[in-house]
Amino acid sequence: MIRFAGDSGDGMQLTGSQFTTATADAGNDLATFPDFPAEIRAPAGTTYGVSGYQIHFAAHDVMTPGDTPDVLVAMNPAALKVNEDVLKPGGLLVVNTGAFTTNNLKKAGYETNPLEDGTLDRFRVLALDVTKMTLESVKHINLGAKDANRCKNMWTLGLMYWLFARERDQTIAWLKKKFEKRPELAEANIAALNAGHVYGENAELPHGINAYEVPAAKLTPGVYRNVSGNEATAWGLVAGAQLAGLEMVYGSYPITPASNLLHNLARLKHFGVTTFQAEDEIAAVTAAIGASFGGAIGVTGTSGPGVALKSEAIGLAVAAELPLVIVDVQRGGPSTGLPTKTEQSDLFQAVWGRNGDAPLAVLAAATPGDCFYMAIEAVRIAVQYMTPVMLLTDGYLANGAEPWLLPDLDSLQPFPVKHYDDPEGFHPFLRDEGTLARVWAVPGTPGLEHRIGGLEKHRDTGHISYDPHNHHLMTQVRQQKIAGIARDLARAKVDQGEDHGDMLVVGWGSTYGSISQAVRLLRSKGHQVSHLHLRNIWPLPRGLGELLRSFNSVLVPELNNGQLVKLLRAEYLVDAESLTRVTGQPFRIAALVEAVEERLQRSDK
Amino acid sequence: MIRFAGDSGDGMQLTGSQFTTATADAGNDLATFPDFPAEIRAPAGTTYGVSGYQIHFAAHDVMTPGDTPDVLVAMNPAALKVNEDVLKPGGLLVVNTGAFTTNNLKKAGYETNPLEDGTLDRFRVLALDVTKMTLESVKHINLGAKDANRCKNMWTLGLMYWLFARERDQTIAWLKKKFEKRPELAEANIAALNAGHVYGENAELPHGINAYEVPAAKLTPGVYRNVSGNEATAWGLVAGAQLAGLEMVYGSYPITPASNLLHNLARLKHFGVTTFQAEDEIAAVTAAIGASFGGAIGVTGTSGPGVALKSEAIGLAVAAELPLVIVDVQRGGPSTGLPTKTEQSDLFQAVWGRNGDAPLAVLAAATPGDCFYMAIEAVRIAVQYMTPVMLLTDGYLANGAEPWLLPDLDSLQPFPVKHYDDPEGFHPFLRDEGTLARVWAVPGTPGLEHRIGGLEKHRDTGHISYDPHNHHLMTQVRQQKIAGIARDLARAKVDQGEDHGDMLVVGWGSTYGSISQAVRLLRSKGHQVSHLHLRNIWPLPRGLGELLRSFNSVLVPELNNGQLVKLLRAEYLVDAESLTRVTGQPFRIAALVEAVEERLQRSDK
Amino acid sequence: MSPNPPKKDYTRQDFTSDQEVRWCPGCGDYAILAAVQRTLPSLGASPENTVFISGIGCSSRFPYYMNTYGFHTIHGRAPAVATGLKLANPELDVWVITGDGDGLSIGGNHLLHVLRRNVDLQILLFNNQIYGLTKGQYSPTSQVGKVTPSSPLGSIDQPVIPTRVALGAGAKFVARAFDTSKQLTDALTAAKQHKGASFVEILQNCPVFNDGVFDLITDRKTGPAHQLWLEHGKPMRFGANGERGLRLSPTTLRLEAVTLGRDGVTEQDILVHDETNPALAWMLTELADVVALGVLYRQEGPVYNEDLSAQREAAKKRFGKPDLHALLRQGHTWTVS
Amino acid sequence: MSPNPPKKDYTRQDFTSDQEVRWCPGCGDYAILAAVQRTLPSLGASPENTVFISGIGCSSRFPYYMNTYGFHTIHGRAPAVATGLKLANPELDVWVITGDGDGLSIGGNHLLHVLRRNVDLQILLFNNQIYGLTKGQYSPTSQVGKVTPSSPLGSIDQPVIPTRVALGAGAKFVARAFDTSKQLTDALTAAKQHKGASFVEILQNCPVFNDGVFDLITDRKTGPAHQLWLEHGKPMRFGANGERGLRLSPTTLRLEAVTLGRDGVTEQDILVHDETNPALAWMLTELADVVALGVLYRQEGPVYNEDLSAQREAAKKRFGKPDLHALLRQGHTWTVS
Ligand SMILES: Cc1ncc(C[n+]2csc(CCOP(=O)(O)OP(=O)(O)O)c2C)c(N)n1
Ligand SMILES: Cc1ncc(C[n+]2csc(CCOP(=O)(O)OP(=O)(O)O)c2C)c(N)n1
Ligand code: SF4
Ligand code: SF4
Ligand SMILES: [Mg+2]
Ligand SMILES: [Mg+2]
Repeated sequence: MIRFAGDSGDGMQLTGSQFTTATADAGNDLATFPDFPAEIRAPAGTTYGVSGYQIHFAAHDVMTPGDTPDVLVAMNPAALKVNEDVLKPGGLLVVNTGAFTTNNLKKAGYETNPLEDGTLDRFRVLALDVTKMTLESVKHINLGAKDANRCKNMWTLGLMYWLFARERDQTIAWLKKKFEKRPELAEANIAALNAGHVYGENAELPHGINAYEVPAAKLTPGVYRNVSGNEATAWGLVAGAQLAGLEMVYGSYPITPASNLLHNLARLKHFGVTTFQAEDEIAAVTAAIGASFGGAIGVTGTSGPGVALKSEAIGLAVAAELPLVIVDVQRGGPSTGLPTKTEQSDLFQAVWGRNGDAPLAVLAAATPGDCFYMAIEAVRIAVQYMTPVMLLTDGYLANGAEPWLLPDLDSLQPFPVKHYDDPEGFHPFLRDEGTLARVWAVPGTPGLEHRIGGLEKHRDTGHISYDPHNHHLMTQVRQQKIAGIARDLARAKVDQGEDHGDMLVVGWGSTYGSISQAVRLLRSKGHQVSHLHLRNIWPLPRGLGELLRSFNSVLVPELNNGQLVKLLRAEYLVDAESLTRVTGQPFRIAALVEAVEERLQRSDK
Repeated sequence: MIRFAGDSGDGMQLTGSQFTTATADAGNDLATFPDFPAEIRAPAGTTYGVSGYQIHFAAHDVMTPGDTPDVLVAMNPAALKVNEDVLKPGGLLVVNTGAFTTNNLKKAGYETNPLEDGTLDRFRVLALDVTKMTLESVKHINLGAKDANRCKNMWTLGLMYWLFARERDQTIAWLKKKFEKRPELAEANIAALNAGHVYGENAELPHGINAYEVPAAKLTPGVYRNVSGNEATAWGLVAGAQLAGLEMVYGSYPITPASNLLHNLARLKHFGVTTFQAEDEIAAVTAAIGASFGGAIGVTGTSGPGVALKSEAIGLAVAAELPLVIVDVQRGGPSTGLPTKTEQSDLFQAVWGRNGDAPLAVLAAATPGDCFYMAIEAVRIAVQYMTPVMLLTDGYLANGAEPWLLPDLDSLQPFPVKHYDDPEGFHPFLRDEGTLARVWAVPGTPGLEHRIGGLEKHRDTGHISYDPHNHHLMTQVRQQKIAGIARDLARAKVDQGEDHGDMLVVGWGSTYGSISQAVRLLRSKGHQVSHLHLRNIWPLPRGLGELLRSFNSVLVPELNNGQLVKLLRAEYLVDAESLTRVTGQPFRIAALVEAVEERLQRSDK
Repeated sequence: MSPNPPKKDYTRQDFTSDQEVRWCPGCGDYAILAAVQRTLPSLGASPENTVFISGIGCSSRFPYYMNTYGFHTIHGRAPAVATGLKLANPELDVWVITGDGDGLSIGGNHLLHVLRRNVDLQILLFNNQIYGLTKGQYSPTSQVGKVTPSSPLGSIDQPVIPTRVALGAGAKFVARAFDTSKQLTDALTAAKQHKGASFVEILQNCPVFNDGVFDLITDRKTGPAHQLWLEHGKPMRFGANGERGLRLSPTTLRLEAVTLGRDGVTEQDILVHDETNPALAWMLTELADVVALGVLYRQEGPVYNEDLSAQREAAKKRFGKPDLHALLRQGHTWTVS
Repeated sequence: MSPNPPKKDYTRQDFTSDQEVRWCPGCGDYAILAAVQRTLPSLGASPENTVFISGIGCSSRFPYYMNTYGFHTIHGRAPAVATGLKLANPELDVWVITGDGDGLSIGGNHLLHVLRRNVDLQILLFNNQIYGLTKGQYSPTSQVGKVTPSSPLGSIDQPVIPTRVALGAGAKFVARAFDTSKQLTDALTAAKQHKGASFVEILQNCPVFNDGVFDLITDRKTGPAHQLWLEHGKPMRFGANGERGLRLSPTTLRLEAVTLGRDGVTEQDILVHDETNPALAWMLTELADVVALGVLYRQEGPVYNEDLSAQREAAKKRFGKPDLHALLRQGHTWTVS
């Protein structure tokens, strides 16, 4: 596991993603965790301007970017300051001494130079003047000082490629393409990349530092690519609309970390996707509702504060029984909170955050690649049940990338929508007896002219009704319709381990990787622990209660202050215990293992 | 129990409230339930234009307006149509035959005249041409036809006064005052009132109809008035602000049934109350937050859809830890729903309807008069814990009136606020060790200049902090602060019955009256049933879990689809059962009794 | 998307739904409803391709009474819902019905943005200077001093001028009429014919909560002296016999009402209405003695939904047939075997 | 409520907080911050009685850098928070900081209403024609065709003109300046001195996502030909040597830029700025060749918080000392014994 860290301007995200591609090419399984500052471009040299990129790769499947890196690359004192505590003792620390000036040390908050005061003795330190060596390597090309200096990251990448025996070709090709219009920059960057690599080969590196080689992982055969959650969600929505045979209108208002869903979809106009950057979240969701009224699939994406603003309008879609997909890319709260950090704290809001009894379906994607399938599922449920569906992802899924086995599109089951068109006995709240979905009659259809809205409708005529008994019935129908979705869903089953035992660890969303790895570790130690990961938050899958009761104990780790755990306790009266981490970062595997073992011991006594 | 029903234009609300006053004067305990149409002024004669007013009065304490009236006054066919099913078999039906024209019968949807076709045989029918007799009684006064016709309601009231042996003085005085500027109208209305009374005295009423006399109820001695929930809430807020020694800013946007909170407060400028009719709910709540930042107590009132819109901003108050009171006068949902009907379906929204982990305190008033005390309590918690507090009332409490023993203001405990003013070691997130409340430092105070906002703050400096560990701590502190409020609260205890037994009926909000009466009835039948009514929804009172577990079963009746019941199950793992009614109307006592007995029998087997 | 229906001669009845109209007796909304139901057939509209979208308020009940498609949404959001509907199906003829509270209080921002984007819609704002449905609180168009339940000592809010808000937002069609005016039909017709967002303010009497606020303008007797009906290219004259008119004071750059024949004022001095001049439209939004009615401003401009369709077509041309398989394989892929 | 502090001679330092400024190098926000910190001492402001309220955006980070009271609220709502604060304590000097997204997109409605109510605030809108904080999407002021991540084929939204939105809302003080203009200080001073809501649009360069959009106007070389700095009562002249000016075309009722000495144009032909004329202000919001800067419009008018205070005093006089005991007993009561 390796972590690149430097100033926002140092190009660490590019370095990291190049390294990722090269590693994937080498056949390793991997997971990444980009971590950038909240400021657009913070002043150079400050700790809050540090940008990081962590990659975990291994011969076995990798589920998370890993707890503590083995290698840390620190391009300046601030990057060291921010990250020195996460590097594993004995880990390899690569620092650019060229940036360790008095001024930079001060900005980073160092009183003395850590390279000299012994504080780094616990690591294997490789202190190199990367700046100087980079400038050397490009001086034959006629560049300004700024541009020359910018090649530092490629020099470093070259060194890392050597260390991990990675190929440089793909990065060289990428650089040529990127700097097509400024070939001198391409040349310089390639020169720096090669120089770094050569340095690794030739330099007498201190004892204990030498080329690693990680053998290729055993992955399912097929074509792979790296995918981030926001890419996969966007493509899944497009696939869902295609499977339904509908045009899609995506209404959104930019917000971190959901904005690039909008960006990704804006490029897909030729797929029948209309993106609408609205004046605010309320307009975004109501435009999507208008589009659904018009017969398209209306979709809206945002993050927690945006969902809060949309909640009144989502209630309208519940009452009017229109299809709608709401993607909530969760981030740290409450309020503006920690906009660039991840969290799973919108579950309550998703399930219950509306006025009145306003049930809808809630799904949660488990990995970046899973976002693709859950987005399709969200569209399916929305159109088949005429209901809003909330799809929960989070900042970690949205920006983290993982190698993804590309889906076989032909194997996806279409669910074509036929808008209603029969005037005979028509009223807008005619229901399908099985799904309880009402008919979807679309403006433009002769003979089906009708009016809908947020006032209560009569069950048998679709007209406004203030009748007390009818309201009771309609409240119940709305609830039953959502509960009935569970009939379509697979029964609950564990993702790893037996269907009974000492402990069931129940997770949801982006903790999939860490829980899965922790459970694997626990099981290899002989513990009778299983893992179940919920993708259907509401309604919950059938058989879940039984399954929970088949274990001596249930632990629910969440990146929030305990939300799913309350749902499970209320539904099944099972004494599920909560494990919370609200640090804006994924669970550390070691912490999970420790928490489980501690509990298992406790119950042994 | 008596129900007046007629066209919106027939003055039924006035008639009802006059009867209420006269009944209170007679020393009866009572409860009322006004029920008016959603349309401002629907066309005459239609069923959806029927306006009703129900009063329950008795010698013992009255908790609800009653299930089925003993007397129904129907001023036209539509009023009969809407209400004929609720009148008790054998009950007294007073109808105005003058309004039973073919046209009106048709508008009401009657094929044949119910006065003639035998459908009313199950009642004691008193069919009088009220229109004609009213016109007779006022013909000596020179009035237009319209004005003369409008006196019908007073004629009817006079008859009812005779039937129940009520005094007319106070109504006469009120009429004189009301029509001060048009004495001829006062005269006419009084003439009609008297004529109706005289009619009762002299007419040979059919067999079985004669003057009732309900003896005075045994009420706690003291000064009483009738009060509606929205009046009591407004006065309680004012009292709370006085006890805190603060000015109050009430930001609101009109919405049924919360609007008259704004109206009531707008008249109290001289009490240091500033009302601000904002452009929308978001501006209403953010203005209240701005006022709290400025050192006043910011209050905002609305109904469910408005709370939905405010949820993002409420999160800001949670994050900034500012006092704020949000009054949610609940109505039928989802979406626009049934705006003029009552419901208790915003509990989930109140407790959990926000992005992120954003805990706050939630209170619920049980009766119109209780709104006064709960509003004070909301202000107290808000300022002592520097937190938003949601106060739940509903349309039934808001508009229903009950006789209210006026509080002894001197006995209310003041809780004066002292804004912080010590620059020594100051930062805005300094906390009280006991309550965990942060200091309230107000602009204008020299030396305490500081910045707050929705981004995460550092626990020890109050500056923006992206530190993962700090966020975890702050998330926990926010939760602990709210949980800690329970220390201040009385331990959970039953409102009626023993603290153990066969069944505990747990209610909250406006169902107090019906549950209380139902439990009284059940206990008088020998059942071991107790009643506990929650006023503190979040945090829940200490000792509640134990208490719940001291009963063989727990039943939670709610005017929603089952919300509090989920909270209790999640918190205490008690198999509490839900009883729901979502008809926009209070529980019927008989239905409650039946539901409880059915369950008790079931568990006997 | 919408099928091309066989042309039919529709009548007012075809646009009238079977729902009983539930406004108070005497409400100005009746006259507006009648005008719309009367006008639509003459504009070639068909019930199945016509949609009325409203927010919440007395006025927003409007769609229920039209035998067309209709959506009674939530308070203030009708312009955004209508925008979304036009994005899904630009062929539909979409009308937005809103009130002074719905459109200028809670919904002010959506109105601003739908107007600046110039989405092809007709927006009818029923201005009764009051919140009708919630029983009579002052609204953003109520006059200062208005006593209502929420302003027992009189409102201190400065009112907005709806047509001015529209111009400020960049609206390209701004008109004004009143509920019972026979020219309301003309305004509706012009609005429908205009491509882009057409904003029509309709002064509407609320006999229950704000009776008579527009009487001076709408009354048969006093009206003519206070109604200036605009016609493009015609001198701006008003008064029972057209004896008055508007002149531009060159020194103060303000419009002033003058009487022909008095102080030497002749027909030549009267300013001619140019509906394409934004500055003139701005001056006409608020005059001292008289209310400008009819089309204040009309200007062709790029229409949002048209530009969008064009962009969509261009994208299709440029990127070819949508191919999800290829999309997923864009960028770097590798094969594990 | 606020104590009367001992008068002190404050300096720029007294208004500078200890927080490190975190905007991108070269961001126009730095110049605006410096101008505000420099100007406040000269206006008799004191740190403890001054409050900066902002929404969300790069610009909305502003309060953190001022050593005054500050509240970084939520996106778009600063005008409403500021209104509430003024209601609680009218003595405070309250500034609102917002961006083109914060103030005109999500917050457009609050801006409209705070301006029409004329609450006594200074509102500075940093217009960089882009959403900075969310990394460069087009904003309501971005030009048509702007390519951004959310408009890869170019934006099709017609932009609003912020000063025009303000006038449409009924604003009584409307000014414009740019980040590095030395006259920004004058605009801030005038805004502060105006009683009521003062709206100042500040053109601000975002070097990262929208570099140079205002270069033509702000550049040392090209600027003078495109900056018209307004002064009340002075002819509206511009150009490096004041050789150009604005004239009202009497036929078209439009402003046109002319060159003195050319085509017989003399000083007399140049229109004199009258900052109290709303129609002129309207015309000045959008000119063809040149940008009007300085105070476009200024007009005294009733101030919301003053009217409210007056009404509160009147109520106190009329209803006397607040007596809760008596209040509860108003209306009908009875005694049970
Ligand atoms: C979110 C929300 N807030 C408030 C309301 C209450 N409400 C309904 S209509 C209305 C104002 C109506 O005024 P206007 O738009 O002028 O319509 P009118 O009734 O006068 O035709 C209000 C405040 C609501 N339904 N929803
Ligand atoms: C409710 C909500 N929606 C969206 C966002 C995301 N967001 C933050 S700032 C911003 C726009 C900022 O643009 P502008 O006001 O022009 O400020 P600038 O950054 O350009 O100074 C957006 C969309 C948010 N924080 N909250
Ligand atoms: S309240 Fe006024 S606007 Fe509403 S229906 Fe009645 S008269 Fe019309
Ligand atoms: S993104 Fe633009 S506006 Fe934001 S701080 Fe950077 S330069 Fe300034
Ligand atoms: Mg209105
Ligand atoms: Mg901006």
